[in-house]
Amino acid sequence: MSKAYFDYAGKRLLQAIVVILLSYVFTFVVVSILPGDPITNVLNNPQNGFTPDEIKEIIAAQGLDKPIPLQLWKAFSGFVTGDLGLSMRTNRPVATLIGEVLPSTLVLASAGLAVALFLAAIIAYGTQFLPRRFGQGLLRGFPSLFLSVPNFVIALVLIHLFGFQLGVFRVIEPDSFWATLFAAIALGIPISAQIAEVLIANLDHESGQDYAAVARARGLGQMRLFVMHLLKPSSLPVITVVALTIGELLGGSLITETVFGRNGLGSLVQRSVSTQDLPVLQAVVSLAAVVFVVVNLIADLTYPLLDPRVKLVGGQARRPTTTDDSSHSISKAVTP
Amino acid sequence: ALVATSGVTPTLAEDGAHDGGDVVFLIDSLGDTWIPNNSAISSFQGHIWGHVTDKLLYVDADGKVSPWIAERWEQNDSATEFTLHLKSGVTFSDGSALDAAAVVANLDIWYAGRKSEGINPIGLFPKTYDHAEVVDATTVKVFFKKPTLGFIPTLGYHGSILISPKTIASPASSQADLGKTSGSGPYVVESWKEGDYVKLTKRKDYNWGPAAVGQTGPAHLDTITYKLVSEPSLRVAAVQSGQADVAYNASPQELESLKSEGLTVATPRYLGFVNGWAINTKLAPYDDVRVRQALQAGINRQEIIDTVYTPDWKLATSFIQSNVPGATDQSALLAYNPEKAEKLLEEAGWKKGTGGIRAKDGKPLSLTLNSNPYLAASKSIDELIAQQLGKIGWKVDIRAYDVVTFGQKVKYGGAGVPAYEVTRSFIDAGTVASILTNANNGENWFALDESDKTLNDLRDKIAGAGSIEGRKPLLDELQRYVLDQGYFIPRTQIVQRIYVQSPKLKGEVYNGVAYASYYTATKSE
Amino acid sequence: MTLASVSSTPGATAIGRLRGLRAPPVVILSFLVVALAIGWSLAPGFFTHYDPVNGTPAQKLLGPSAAHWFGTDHLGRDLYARVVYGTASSVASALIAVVIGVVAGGVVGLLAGFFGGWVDTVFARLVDVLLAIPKFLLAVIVVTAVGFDTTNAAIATGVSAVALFARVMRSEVIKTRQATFVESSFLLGGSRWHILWRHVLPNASRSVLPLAVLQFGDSILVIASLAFLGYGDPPPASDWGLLVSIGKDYLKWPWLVYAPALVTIATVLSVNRISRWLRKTD
Amino acid sequence: MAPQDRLTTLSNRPSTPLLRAEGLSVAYGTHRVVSNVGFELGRGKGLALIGESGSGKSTIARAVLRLLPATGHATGRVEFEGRELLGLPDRRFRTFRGRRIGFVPQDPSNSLNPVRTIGAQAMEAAALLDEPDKALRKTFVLETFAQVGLDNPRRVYDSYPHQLSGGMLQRVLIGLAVLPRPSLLVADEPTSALDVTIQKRILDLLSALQQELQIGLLLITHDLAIAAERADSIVVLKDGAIQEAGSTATIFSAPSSSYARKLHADVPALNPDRYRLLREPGFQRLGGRREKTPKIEVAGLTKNFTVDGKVLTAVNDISFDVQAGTTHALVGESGSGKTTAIRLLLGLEQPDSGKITVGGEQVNGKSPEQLRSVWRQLQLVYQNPFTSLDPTWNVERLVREPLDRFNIGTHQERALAVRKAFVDVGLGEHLLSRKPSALSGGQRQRVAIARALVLKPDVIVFDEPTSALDVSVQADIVELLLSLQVKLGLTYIFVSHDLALVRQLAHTVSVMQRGRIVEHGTTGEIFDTPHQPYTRSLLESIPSGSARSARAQPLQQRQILNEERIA
Ligand SMILES: Nc1ncnc2c1ncn2[C@@H]1O[C@H](COP(=O)(O)OP(=O)(O)OP(=O)(O)O)[C@@H](O)[C@H]1O
Ligand SMILES: Nc1ncnc2c1ncn2[C@@H]1O[C@H](COP(=O)(O)OP(=O)(O)OP(=O)(O)O)[C@@H](O)[C@H]1O
Ligand SMILES: [Mg+2]
Ligand SMILES: [Mg+2]
Repeated sequence: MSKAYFDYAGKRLLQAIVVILLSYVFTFVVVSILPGDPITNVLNNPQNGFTPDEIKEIIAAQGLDKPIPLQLWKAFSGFVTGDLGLSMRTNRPVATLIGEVLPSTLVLASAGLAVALFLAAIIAYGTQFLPRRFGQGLLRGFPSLFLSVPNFVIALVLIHLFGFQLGVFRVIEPDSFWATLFAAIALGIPISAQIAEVLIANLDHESGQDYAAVARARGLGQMRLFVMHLLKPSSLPVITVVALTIGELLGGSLITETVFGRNGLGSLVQRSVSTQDLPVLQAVVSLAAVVFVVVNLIADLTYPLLDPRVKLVGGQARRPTTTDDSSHSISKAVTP
Repeated sequence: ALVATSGVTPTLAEDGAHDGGDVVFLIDSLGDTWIPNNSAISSFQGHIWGHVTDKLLYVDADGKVSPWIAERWEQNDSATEFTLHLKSGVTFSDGSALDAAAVVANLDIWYAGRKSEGINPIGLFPKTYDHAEVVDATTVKVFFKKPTLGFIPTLGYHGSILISPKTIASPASSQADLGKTSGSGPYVVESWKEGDYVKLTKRKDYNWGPAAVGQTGPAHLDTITYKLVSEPSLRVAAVQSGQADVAYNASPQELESLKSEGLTVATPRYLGFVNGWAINTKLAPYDDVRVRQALQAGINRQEIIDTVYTPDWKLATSFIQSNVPGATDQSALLAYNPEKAEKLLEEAGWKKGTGGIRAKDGKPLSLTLNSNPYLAASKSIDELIAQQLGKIGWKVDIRAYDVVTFGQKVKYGGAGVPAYEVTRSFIDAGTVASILTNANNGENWFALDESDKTLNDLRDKIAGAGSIEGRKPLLDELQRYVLDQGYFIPRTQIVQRIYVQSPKLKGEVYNGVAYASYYTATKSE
Repeated sequence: MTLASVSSTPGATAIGRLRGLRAPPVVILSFLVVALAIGWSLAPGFFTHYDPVNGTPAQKLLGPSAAHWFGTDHLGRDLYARVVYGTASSVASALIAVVIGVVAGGVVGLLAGFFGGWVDTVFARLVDVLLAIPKFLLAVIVVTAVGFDTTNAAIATGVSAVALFARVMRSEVIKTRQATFVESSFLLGGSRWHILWRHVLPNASRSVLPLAVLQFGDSILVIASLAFLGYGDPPPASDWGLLVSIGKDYLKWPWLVYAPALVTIATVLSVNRISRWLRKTD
Repeated sequence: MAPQDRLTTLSNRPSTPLLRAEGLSVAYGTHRVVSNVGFELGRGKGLALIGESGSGKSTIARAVLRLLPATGHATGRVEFEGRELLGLPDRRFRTFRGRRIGFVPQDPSNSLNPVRTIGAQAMEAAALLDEPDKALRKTFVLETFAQVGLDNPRRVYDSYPHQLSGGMLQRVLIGLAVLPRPSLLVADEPTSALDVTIQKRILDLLSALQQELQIGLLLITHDLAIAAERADSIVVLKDGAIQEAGSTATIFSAPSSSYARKLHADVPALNPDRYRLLREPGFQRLGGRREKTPKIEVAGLTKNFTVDGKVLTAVNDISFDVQAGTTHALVGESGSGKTTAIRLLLGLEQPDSGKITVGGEQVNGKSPEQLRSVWRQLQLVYQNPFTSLDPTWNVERLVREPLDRFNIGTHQERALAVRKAFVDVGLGEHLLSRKPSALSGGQRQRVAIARALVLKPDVIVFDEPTSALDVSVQADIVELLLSLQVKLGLTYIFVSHDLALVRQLAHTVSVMQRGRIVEHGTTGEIFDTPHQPYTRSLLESIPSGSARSARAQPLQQRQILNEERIA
């Protein structure tokens, strides 16, 4: 195992680095498609009364008239050496800006993930114990429903119901415990649906496996069968799925933070996008990519250690089961 | 200690309201950079600067200029030299004195900025500035290359905020940190977070407020917190439920019911142009005066106020706000008269075709509107106007850009911009005429260049007018001419700042650019 | 093992299977909802006589009633008419997004999976980049770069879905490529292209279909979210997301939010149910 | 209570049968798959349920164990030691599971939880013993592992399922089933997933345990020979209904129903000479024209694979010839290199050394493009008809594909050729428009053969073409192949691990072991006078059907183990 494992780990690590660097370049190219930036924008606003000469002078002083590849190279070399540069919009160091908002987003994302896992577990594991006809159909319907409700509608409803109608939290203190909890619920609901779908598919798959029948024939009750046999194999693949939802936790925070008035990465992006503050956007995207890649790297590296079914072949991890015949598209889409 | 010569003795407000209290002000944005030069004219950051910094002069809601840090001022006959006499004993929050040297430092940076560092000049500061000299600790002499009558009003404009020389000397990235900037205002920044909040606490030793607001001593409220909540409905709901004291920029439609709930609603108007379109006369068919006049008559302005706004909004009576000194009532030119509009269009050769759209030479009568991203109700008004114009045969397309794209693509006289939507304040109506044309760095709003003799004539006469009285009839003439020619199509008088306020909070004042100052306000329990 | 599938009728289409009444009632209901949405987008005038753009300003902000099923908006327009007329753009833009995702992702996945080697490596890293950037963030950045309107939002949504389809397609292709029947066709004289187009693509596409349907629902939501943040078409367009976004500024009149939101939810939910059912019956 | 005591108490009541089913019917939803089945099984006796695939065998087993899926519904009576089982509430029935009724599943690889150690799962079974001491329970587990012939019980105990071979896993499963000393053991095709050699060992083990522990055995199989060897009585099922039931001797020697007779006739092991006539021409060719160059020549073929840095020789210096118009069989246990050998032969893999000629053309060292002309003459039929046909194509297109690809004939000619091939393999034309999923396994394999035949190749290679099929379907296909050989003079290479089948149809045989050909000769030579012990052990594994002959040696270890346990 160990040599194969190190081959695998090394290969994944290298991939991760390449992906992070590429994502930096990618963002630069995409954002550079549209001309414009916060500085020229301010200068061009006639209300501000700048003369054409002044505009030219300031743009040249900022190096904004340099060719795009040159600007990319400058920014990229800075990035590689750990210098994220200055925000064009606020004139403050990008690292400071991100440092200010990161904790809030991390709290929200972790809380959102916790909510998602909690809901998913209740729904998925609930299906194992509720009577098939009545409760199960209901529970099994939840993921579809959760996936169909726009994130912002959930957020608006929660904030109006709990923030104003019931007064559970003060809307202007979005970092308080209760406000964070409800924001996390808004963020976590769609994600819980994805996790629950995969969990349910896995549970159905595993409980349809021969070993479950054999264990039942050995006299195990439903509870013991679930705890001793089904829980682990059906929950392990969720690690991979959860790692993949990191992106959605960060992306979803864009809306959740906006609606709940939280000041986090998501709202920073929103402010930067509307002014095309390239250095910040690049740093945030790269950071998101780093987080995503690292989390997935960790998931991919620990998964083979946790699940004895995984085989490492030629630098790739293969799980010789079977989510195939449950042919569940989400789990399919996400199992590497 | 020195006592201001012309100040009201600082006391508590006479009505017995008490000191103390914390105010939470919900705002939809906290703007971008905090480098004072670059941010002072931001319509969001202006709220904070108004409390943290002082200005040399004060301009009230009616455009009246009165002393503040400058107690008196003189100018030479050719308006090229000005002498400012400063209040003594004024200090910045970092302890340094607001003396003549500090004022010179400020004037210099307003004029020139430090471009290589990314500190911009104040764009509206007179470009004719030459230099300023310290005469003594409380006297500054300012020199201009050319006559500059606008200098004095400019000192009360929101861009002209006084900052500690230490701050001015610090590098841009340090200036960008609001917490490190020192002003001389009644409040200081206690803490702040980009995109989140700014918390101000009162400065106990403040003693140099503008006499015009009836108070010169320290403020009453202990703290003011500007908190960013980007959803308008949430801001209002938070004030309704008592979680905050002021909601900025509420949706106009909600105001009536908010008032009936007992909340204070303020819709101060700034001094400036009304909200309306500057028409691009280079672009067919708007090169035809009949089409422009049809447009002028085809808009039902009352319906805009009834539908999108509330009675707090005023009908436009000219193309400048009616509170601007010198504004005259031209309502007759702005009456809704669809029959007249249709007649004008028929005369101009635009015949109704399929679907009720008028056309000439196979081309439809079209109007592209670029909704102004700085005014929340703009899109709704555009939609409503599209309906109104649609009835008389106009095909109206609406485009909405974000702030950046708007800045890039939508310009006066631009190829795809038949009508540029104006939201713009100014301090002195005398400057208006030159903005409209292209003389002296004018902005050439109607793309007329030098072609309109009448307009150029009026411009020159207004610029050369010796007194306010003598200028008045000329301004009236200008307003009538511009509206009659259909160069400017007003929509409504503009209220760019809407405040919904808890009834507990009283006594705030609104200045000439419609900012609320809570320096004088008190809060009851 | 495949005994159950022996009985399934040959060449059965989804509709055929539906008619065979083997679809549960929920799925039939879902098809009806989707059919209604399609009806709205094809012939909106057939479903309402109100004008979606020109209203009666005097009748603004009326509550739902027999005359105005969903009430009226701030300019006195019938909200039901606005929802109905907004369907075409909402549905079409979601379709654009899916088509972009499926075609671009499909081609990338197909080529990467089929050719393997460096082609795979290059595509895999590109897909990894798209995957590593949070989907919604990617959509926001792309829509900013290409400009705000609904079509661009659809393009952005499509781009953000490319990675998903590329990944699924690739793994399906790899699975299919190793299938015995592919080698068998090879032995029977099939060329690479023949095998790619005739065997690998159809087989790999089978699991892409339910995913595409699912993505259709998801795209409606993403585009609505983009519209909510103001990255879609300007008014008087009436895309569902835009309607919710406008409605949220008028929360005193909650139907302005709830009516379009419920229509969106019902449609997406139906689409999801259909996708799930396709997945099961495949 | 020690296990032995219970054993005695139970045998005190001989009057009621151990298991009795009466009027048992099972439906999945509204679809009835078992109707009105009844049988009786005595203590310590063996009963075999046999029948073709889908006849309802597993369904009956699951009904008895009450493991039917939620859609399944059983009616009728199932009595265990006189107690009706079907009506019992779940909680009450649970006390029967494991403790009194053990279960050995079909597929060992999938019957143990892959993420838990064998030991953890064994302790679950051990928990059914009335033994409070955990350490002692573990001892019992290890003893049982030894008892079922696992060499290193401790290692097995600590292993995960994927670390053990199929045979070991099946032993573990049997061990777990017998550990709580049940009085009834239900075994659902316990060996069909295993190698022939291991199959025999497992069946021996089950028989031995049955005798030693007086366990009643309900054995499910589709192999009549196995049933005959291992059971006292047999129930023959078809379409969920009983065709015939009775003592093994009667049914085996004198089947009364036509279905049972056909079943009997179709088992290769029982009828080694069934196709004698059809094979005769091949033997003649073999004897007559030896001097002519053979159709297929394989010389010194070697193939290595490198897996994780280790070199594995899959095929090691093998050589054989096949005369035109004859069938050559490659036999050997799983992993012996059979498939690799034929993939080399077809040019799908390149050998490391050696030479292959087919019909005078060299195969090795050629690119796929160059091989097209060879493939025109050389076709492969895969082991698994479920995966070798593209599920999205219809049958007609599938059969026509090689003609289209090789551009043979006009459009009409192709259509005609497809129909002819269809008739050749005995399929009705009404099937032409169907997709593979709408065909039975036998039909699919015929389609696969039709695809190979339509090109009119000289040589067809079969990789275990019938191992996924029922005996009766298998018999049909074998008959078809042999008659085609007679008619068209085809040359076959036939890979199988089923020696009985090979004996029925091959002319020459190569026996492979670990990549080498260890023995080579005509069918007669190999089967009558095997030289290698490996070949002999393969031959011995063929179930002969000679009833009860193979009942195993007593478990010698048992005495000692019991003494240890008491100590
Ligand atoms: N869960 C199920 N739902 C519906 N039908 C089923 C189910 N399981 C089995 N069947 C059907 O019941 C019939 C009997 O199946 P069963 O598995 O008992 O046959 P079998 O004799 O064990 O076959 P094999 O030899 O292939 O194992 C078949 O037609 C099968 O398709
Ligand atoms: N592509 C490959 N890469 C690595 N090892 C292989 C490959 N193909 C076969 N092997 C190994 O070569 C050996 C022979 O395999 P082969 O498939 O030829 O056996 P077989 O006799 O056909 O077995 P079975 O009866 O199970 O089909 C096995 O150990 C197998 O694991
Ligand atoms: Mg079975
Ligand atoms: Mg093989």
